[in-house]
Amino acid sequence: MSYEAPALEMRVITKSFAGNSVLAGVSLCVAAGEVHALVGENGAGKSTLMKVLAGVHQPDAGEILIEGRPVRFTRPADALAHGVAMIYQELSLAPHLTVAENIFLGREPLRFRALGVVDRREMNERARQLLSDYGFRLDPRARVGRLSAADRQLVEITRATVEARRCVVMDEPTSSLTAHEAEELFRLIRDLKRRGLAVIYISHRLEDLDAIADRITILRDGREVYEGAWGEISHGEIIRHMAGRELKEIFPPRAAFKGEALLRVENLTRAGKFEDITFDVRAGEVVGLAGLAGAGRTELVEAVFGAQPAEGGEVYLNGARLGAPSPGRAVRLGLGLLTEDRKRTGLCLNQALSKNLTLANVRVLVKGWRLRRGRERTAARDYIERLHIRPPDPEKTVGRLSGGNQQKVLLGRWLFADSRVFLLDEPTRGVDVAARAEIYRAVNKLAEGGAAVVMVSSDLPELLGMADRILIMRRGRLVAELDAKRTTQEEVLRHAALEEGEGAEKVMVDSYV
Amino acid sequence: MSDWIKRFLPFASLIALCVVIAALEPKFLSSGNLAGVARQTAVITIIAMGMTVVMVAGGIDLSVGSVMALAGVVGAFAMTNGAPVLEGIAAAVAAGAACGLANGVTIAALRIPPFIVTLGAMGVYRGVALLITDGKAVVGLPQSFGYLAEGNLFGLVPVPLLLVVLVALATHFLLSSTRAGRYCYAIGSNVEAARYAGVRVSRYQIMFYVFLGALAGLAGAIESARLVTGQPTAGEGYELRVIAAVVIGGGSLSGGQGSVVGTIIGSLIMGVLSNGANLLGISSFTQQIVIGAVIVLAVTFDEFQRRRLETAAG
Amino acid sequence: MSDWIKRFLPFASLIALCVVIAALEPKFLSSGNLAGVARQTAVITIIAMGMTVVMVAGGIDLSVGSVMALAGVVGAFAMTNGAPVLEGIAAAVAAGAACGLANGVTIAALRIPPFIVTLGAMGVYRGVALLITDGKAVVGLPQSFGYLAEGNLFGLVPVPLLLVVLVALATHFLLSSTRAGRYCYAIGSNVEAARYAGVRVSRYQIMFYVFLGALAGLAGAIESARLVTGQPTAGEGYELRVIAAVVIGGGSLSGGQGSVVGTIIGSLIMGVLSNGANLLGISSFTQQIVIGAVIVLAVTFDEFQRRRLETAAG
Amino acid sequence: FVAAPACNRKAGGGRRTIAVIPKGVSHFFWQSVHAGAEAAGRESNVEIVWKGPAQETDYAGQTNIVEDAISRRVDGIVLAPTHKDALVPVVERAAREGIPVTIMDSGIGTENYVSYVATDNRQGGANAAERLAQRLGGKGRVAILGVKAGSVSTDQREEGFRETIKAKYPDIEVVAFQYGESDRARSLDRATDILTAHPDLDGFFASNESSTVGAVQAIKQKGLAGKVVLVGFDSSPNLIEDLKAGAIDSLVLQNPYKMGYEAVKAMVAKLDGQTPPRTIDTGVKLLTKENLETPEMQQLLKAP
Ligand SMILES: Nc1ncnc2c1ncn2[C@@H]1O[C@H](COP(=O)(O)OP(=O)(O)OP(=O)(O)O)[C@@H](O)[C@H]1O
Ligand SMILES: Nc1ncnc2c1ncn2[C@@H]1O[C@H](COP(=O)(O)OP(=O)(O)OP(=O)(O)O)[C@@H](O)[C@H]1O
Ligand SMILES: [Mg+2]
Ligand SMILES: [Mg+2]
Repeated sequence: MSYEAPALEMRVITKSFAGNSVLAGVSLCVAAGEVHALVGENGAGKSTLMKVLAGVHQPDAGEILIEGRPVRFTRPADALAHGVAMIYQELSLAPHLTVAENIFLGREPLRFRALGVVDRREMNERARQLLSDYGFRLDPRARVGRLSAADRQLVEITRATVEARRCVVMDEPTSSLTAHEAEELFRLIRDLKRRGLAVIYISHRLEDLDAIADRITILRDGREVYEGAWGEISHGEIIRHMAGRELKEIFPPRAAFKGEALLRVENLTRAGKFEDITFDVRAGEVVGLAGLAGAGRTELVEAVFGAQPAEGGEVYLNGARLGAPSPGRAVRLGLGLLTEDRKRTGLCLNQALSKNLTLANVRVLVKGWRLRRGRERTAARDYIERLHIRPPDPEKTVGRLSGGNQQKVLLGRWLFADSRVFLLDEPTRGVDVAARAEIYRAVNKLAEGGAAVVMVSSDLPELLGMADRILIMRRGRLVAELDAKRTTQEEVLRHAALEEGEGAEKVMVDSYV
Repeated sequence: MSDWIKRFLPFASLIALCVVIAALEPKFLSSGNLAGVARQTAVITIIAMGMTVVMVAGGIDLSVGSVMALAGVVGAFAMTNGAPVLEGIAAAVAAGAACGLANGVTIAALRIPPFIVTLGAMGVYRGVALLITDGKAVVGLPQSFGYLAEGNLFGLVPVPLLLVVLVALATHFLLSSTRAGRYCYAIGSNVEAARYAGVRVSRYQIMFYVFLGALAGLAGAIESARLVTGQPTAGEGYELRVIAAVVIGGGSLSGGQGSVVGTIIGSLIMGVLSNGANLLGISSFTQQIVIGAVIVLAVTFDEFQRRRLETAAG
Repeated sequence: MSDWIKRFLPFASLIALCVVIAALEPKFLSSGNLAGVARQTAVITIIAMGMTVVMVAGGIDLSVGSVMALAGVVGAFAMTNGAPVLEGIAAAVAAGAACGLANGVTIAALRIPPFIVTLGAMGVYRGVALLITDGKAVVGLPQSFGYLAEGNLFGLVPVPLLLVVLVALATHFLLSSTRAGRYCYAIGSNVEAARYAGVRVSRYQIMFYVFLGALAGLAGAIESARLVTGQPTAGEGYELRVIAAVVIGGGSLSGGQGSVVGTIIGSLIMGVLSNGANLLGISSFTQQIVIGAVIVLAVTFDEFQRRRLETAAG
Repeated sequence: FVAAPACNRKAGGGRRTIAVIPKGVSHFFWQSVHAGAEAAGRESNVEIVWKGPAQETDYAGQTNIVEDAISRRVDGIVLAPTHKDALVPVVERAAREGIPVTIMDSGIGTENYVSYVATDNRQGGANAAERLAQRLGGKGRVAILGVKAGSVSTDQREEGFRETIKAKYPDIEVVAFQYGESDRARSLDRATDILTAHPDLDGFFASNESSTVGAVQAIKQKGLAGKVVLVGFDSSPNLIEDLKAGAIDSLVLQNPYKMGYEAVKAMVAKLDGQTPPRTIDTGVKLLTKENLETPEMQQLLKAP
């Protein structure tokens, strides 16, 4: 076989921000038609490396070669011009534009070239065609700002794949997706492969990578520590390379204990979103909430928390009715909601880590009128250590943390708040395996301490490993309740996806078996 | 049907306002008065068209009043030095565009907030206008120049109204149908997203400021034509009125929102209110109270209508 | 060391400015002149402290100039009706706080942009001030009232300077060391995130507008004392100067950013510039150009220093 | 040789400096005052520092300018106070610091000044009322286009006008009053609206230059030139044209050049140790088409 230059090569890239080294000489080589997995702990530098490739950041040293020829990307437009497109981890869409406008942003089909008139009909038509080809159920004319996180991720995927001619980088593209939609994505990736594109895929879900990856590069602390074919290395070894240590068990055992019903939801209804939802959660219990994207789980927990209105039904906390619900009231009564969308409803991105971490419970830091900043820092250090937040700097602006570390800060906020009832919506989105184990331990500790936990997750192994009971929602209704210890992923998925008069065969489950 | 209501909706409070005023003072509806309102609001509306574009893209320009004065003076000088009227107008537009270019380039190059750059520019352009005229109005302009402000096309349509319509159509076309318009909303909505998508953000930002500057220049020519003098002190405080027109019309200080129709309505609400109050002979003290209160009410009214419609339709 | 530089940095351009002016005109440094600068900037600085809080929380208030006038007039009326000076001042502060409360409640209840609400309020309060005084200044205030503006503590420290320092310390404490301060930055940075974290957003927003209103009231009392008259037309155009002070000091129109120290520097840069230009006898036309240009330069300078420091040290 | 004046208060040993602080800088009126002041300065070999606030009602800004003049230690201050009471403290401070102050144009509520050089504004308003009443034959409907709330000298003109009408001409009705905000375009808008609301208007009084410009422009645009009798205040080349063309009936003229000249002269006299007169009235004249060509009026108009 004659030597052929790889589609894309990055050579000894180094990059530092404000004197902190993030990438210390990383090389990466991807062939055409190959899916290259890029893995590493949170903050290892994966996103930064890819942003260098996409022209967002300029490397301090090192070079990029496309088909053997060195190139310089000083802005994203340059990378796009070379056919390199990227799905960003922190979704980067224009909320005021429509789905179609976002998909074609920068490459609008034109009608009168000289005037630069956008051919709207053509654009919508092509967007509709693409979305249906990809199996994404989205209206091209819908405003992106009103879409759920999952749907926005689909838009982002569509945009990048259309734009890519040589290489597409996917930075955790499935973090908001359920298995069903992820499967559509994998099909799409296989198709891109066939068309000879290089795909770089970043994920913390090793099961996903099993389905598509050809090669793997592992980063640790801004260095590459392993490179090889995907099949040559076991999950355990990957985790060891990532974390630099062995991981004993992902789902630690929890002392069985069940007390009073702390949270009781009765007939909660909001037309078109969820209907007639009744369940309760007892002290010491972890209840999982499963469903496909759009099943209404997020709407339900937000309504319980009072962040969204409910049209009927009641929520009882500790037996007392939670009238006129609002987040302020809920928090004071001991309810906490870890939101699904950390950018929109979670973090104050331009504020310091410590301020974000303590926001839901500033009260305990105050003595007299004065806020004890020492206490705040101590608390922040405590959670930074417990959750392995990197870099361990309480004053760091949260928006500058890596995605997974941002998620940990958000979780830390609710661990720090003295809540008794926790509603955790996708608590481990984008979190690496090792840190996930920490989070599970933390959740177990909460339950053992007498808290009630509702865990919404699209990651079924996580639900099965953590929950006592699993409630399943389908199209806004509670359709089943399963004992987590005695059920399987297939059974959960069957309940979640079953259409009236349809068999379970239609459900895509192969990514988990 | 519901689509029809949606199109009609932004007008609701403006129409309500007109009905109330007309009921109290029938002269409000006389064609002479309506033409007068068109003339009185033309300058603000034209600048507000450009401001809509800049604000949709997430920017702001406090220097428009000064640009208007400087451009008006430059155009007037051109005419007193013998240039024909059309060239004088062109000179004003060009001077405005040059100011806009300076603003845009400074904002894009220094990467400091447009608020600061244009705050500084406001002083600089005003100072230059005063300096080159020695603070005096430029007189001796050709009488035919007055046609730009006071003329009627076919003896019927006031020329400034025609200009407003043309500028509005152009701006609407720019914002809603062209690629630059898409980028404008994208930049104001999420500048990072626009950059990631390969949009040359700085280039477009500069273009938008130039567009606004040119329109401020045109407005300067009209304002000069109204009084047939170039005034270095014209347009003081206009920046607030222009920005108010955009915001009343649904624009936002944080970008990504705003429309030509909305801005026109915003400008007309303010113009009609002031005209109505004058016609009704409301004392100038009470007038300020009434206008202030009605602006808040009008926006609230529209906003509530919009919300109701949205929850109703989905 | 690097920490020390960081603390010192925001002053850099202000100090550079003072050095240049002092070199050109040594009288600038005379204690009389510096006290004069303190007096001249006191009113703007005090309102700007409140505006910092409101803008950090993502709001804006265009009505401050009108609130100041109305409060000054109310305080003056109280005194002409026999209230002692301290009660007169208290009346002004209370009137200001009441205006702030009205603004805050309207903004929180109607959920329309603060820009619109306070634009309307600007007209309403100004109109009320003019109406209750019939447009005339309120005279006949006790001479001792002048002490608030013209007095010196221990014959040395101008009273307004003392007030500025007290207000600044209180605001700094509020923003950096209280629960409300934490919430203020959180609300301005991401209002939804703050709400989801259990912050009672409306309540705090209202509180911030009341705080600003009260300070505008205090400023109104000082302005009245300076002139020993209650002026219904006081403070016109102050909103822009106050907002400019906040933005020059690092605040942002989109919230989440800003600090007391920054705002003070912003206000002083503008005050020193204008005083320096007066001392140097720069003509009022040239002065506008110089001040405009130097504002942009000063902010650019500070910004570039900051960026250099960030990439160098971290 | 020209002998240097016997003044050695200044370290530089140079000429005296007099700060002349007008209410505004952009009206023709103030430019004439400036010309008069400069002429007196040249005659007496003193340096004139001309510096005014941005707006005619910006008393806070004007206070700052006076304070800065004190800080600069000028030899004397000539001030046209934007407000009768507002400028009192700073004028008294100047007096305390040994800097004499001459007041011009508008009065001030303190005795601590050298001379008061001004037009009798109330009288000016009264003259305008007399003229308008005479032209209307003692009956009709008139409107006033004022300048700005809180502007003292123009308030006095408007009051003088109203008082005279009320006291002497019961058959004349003032049907509208609006402020032009000291802005020509705004004045034009307001005047247009007044003419729309009152199509049967007989007379118009505008109380300064910007108001007069707005009023005459509105009248011309409505085709009412000569039908609505307009009495204005102050002059500018364009207004003279309109007077000649008959769109303006008459203009109340002050003598701004003389005002600037006399104020500086009085200050120089004071600095030379003399005692200038306590008040100097610079007088008002009514300019009409008939007396336009008289030498007296031409003198007034040519001045700057
Ligand atoms: N703009 C920036 N300024 C300062 N530091 C940054 C910036 N961007 C990234 N970093 C730092 O670089 C490091 C690597 O971040 P990066 O986002 O590349 O991690 P990652 O491997 O993608 O992690 P995750 O799995 O959590 O997404 C982090 O410590 C982060 O704080
Ligand atoms: N594929 C879809 N088909 C129809 N409607 C959808 C679809 N996906 C989302 N939606 C709409 O979007 C709303 C919100 O979806 P969202 O994804 O937030 O719900 P969810 O159950 O919390 O899902 P997840 O948490 O898995 O993302 C749904 O109530 C539904 O109306
Ligand atoms: Mg990442
Ligand atoms: Mg969800």
